[in-house]
Amino acid sequence: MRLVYFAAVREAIGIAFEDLDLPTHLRTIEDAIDWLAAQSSGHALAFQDKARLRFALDQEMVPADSALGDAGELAIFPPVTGG
Amino acid sequence: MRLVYFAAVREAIGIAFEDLDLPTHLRTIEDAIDWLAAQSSGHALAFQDKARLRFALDQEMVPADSALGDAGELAIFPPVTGG
Amino acid sequence: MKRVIVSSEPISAEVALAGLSDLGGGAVSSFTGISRDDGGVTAIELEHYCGMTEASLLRLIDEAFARWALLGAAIVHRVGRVAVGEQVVVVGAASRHRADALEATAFLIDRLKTDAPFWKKEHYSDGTSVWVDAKATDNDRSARWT
Amino acid sequence: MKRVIVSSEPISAEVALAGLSDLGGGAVSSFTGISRDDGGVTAIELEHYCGMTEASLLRLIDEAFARWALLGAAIVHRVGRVAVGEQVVVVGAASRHRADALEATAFLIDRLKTDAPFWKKEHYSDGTSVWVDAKATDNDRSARWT
Repeated sequence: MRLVYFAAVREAIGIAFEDLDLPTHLRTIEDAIDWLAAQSSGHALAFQDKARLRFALDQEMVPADSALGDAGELAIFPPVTGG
Repeated sequence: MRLVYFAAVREAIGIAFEDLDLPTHLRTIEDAIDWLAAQSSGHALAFQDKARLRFALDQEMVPADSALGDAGELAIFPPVTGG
Repeated sequence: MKRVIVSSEPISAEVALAGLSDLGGGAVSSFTGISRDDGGVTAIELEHYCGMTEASLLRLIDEAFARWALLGAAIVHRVGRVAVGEQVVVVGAASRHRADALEATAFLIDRLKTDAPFWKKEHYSDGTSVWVDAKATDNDRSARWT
Repeated sequence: MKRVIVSSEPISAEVALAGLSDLGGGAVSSFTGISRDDGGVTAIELEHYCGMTEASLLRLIDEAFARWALLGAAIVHRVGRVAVGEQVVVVGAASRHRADALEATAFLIDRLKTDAPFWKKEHYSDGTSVWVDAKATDNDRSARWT
């Protein structure tokens, strides 16, 4: 799956995206976040305040308890601040 | 007092304004309208539907029961339709 | 910045709103009213109460400044004969935050429709013309702000 | 007419709104957001989710068309580095009657603030920079439309 990061999340992790094989037992976005947080100190820092994370699965905004299903792209970012 | 007319009221009366000495017993705008309606068939036509008349005393919109006081200019017109 | 213009020449939103973007605020909102081709209308004619018009428009702007945190506001209104497709009115407001500009813009056009001394006549392709009736919906929208 | 533009070059309200006045409607409403000089900000930087951005803006326009009787709508959003005083976003809507254009304009900017994938960083004169926090008031305003 392609993981895409934006804004402060991208800066904390240090990369804009990465392609990872997530363990198949991860069911929801929350599961994926917990697993990703253990991958590096950057990921841990980026995901430490889970209430401030927002998500898009295949470019659709979805809540944290959404199932990953067979999505190809998970984006993780802070609340948007455009306009 | 200067009487000023606009739009359909002006067209019915046939003039844009006139300077008249109103009888001193006329107290309110309504009194003045009733008196003016008797001055000509044009005035009668212009003022026949009193519910559709609006007024400004010295260029301030006011209700029909307002006292004429010592105002110098009474404008009589249909509801406004700008914009 | 407060701008009121009553013009018998064609008006332009660009000119009407010029400067509102440069007041240090983050928000500029505007509304433009355009003469419509309704059922054979070829032109409209706008009569106004010269003298009272500018004062009543400026009062609307003053009231908007009292109700919202505005940096600037403008009302530009056309009078006389206006061809279909031409701009009849432009209102605009500038503020630091968008809620003020958006609400002030709606206020200015809603209240202008019921409070400013303009009267509109429609001219038709068959040579006839008729004074436009005031709309109940305009009174309803204006009353929201009182 | 539906127009969505995401631009790394300076944008202009005139260009963003071009054509909205010529759709036969009587009403064009717009909102322009401008980069503000807040406490030493010299520029902002807008990151976005390329690919999702355009789709999410077009979806907002589609939703506005479903809710109001619109003849046209436009959203033009700047990305990349934006100097203080430059336009960040322009939204506009055209309709026959003014309520539709006014409400659709407020809807488009309110929902854009919470639904479109843009992130804003402020750069200060001392060389530091900070990501802007989302505002609770933006969530409140956006929730009015759901």
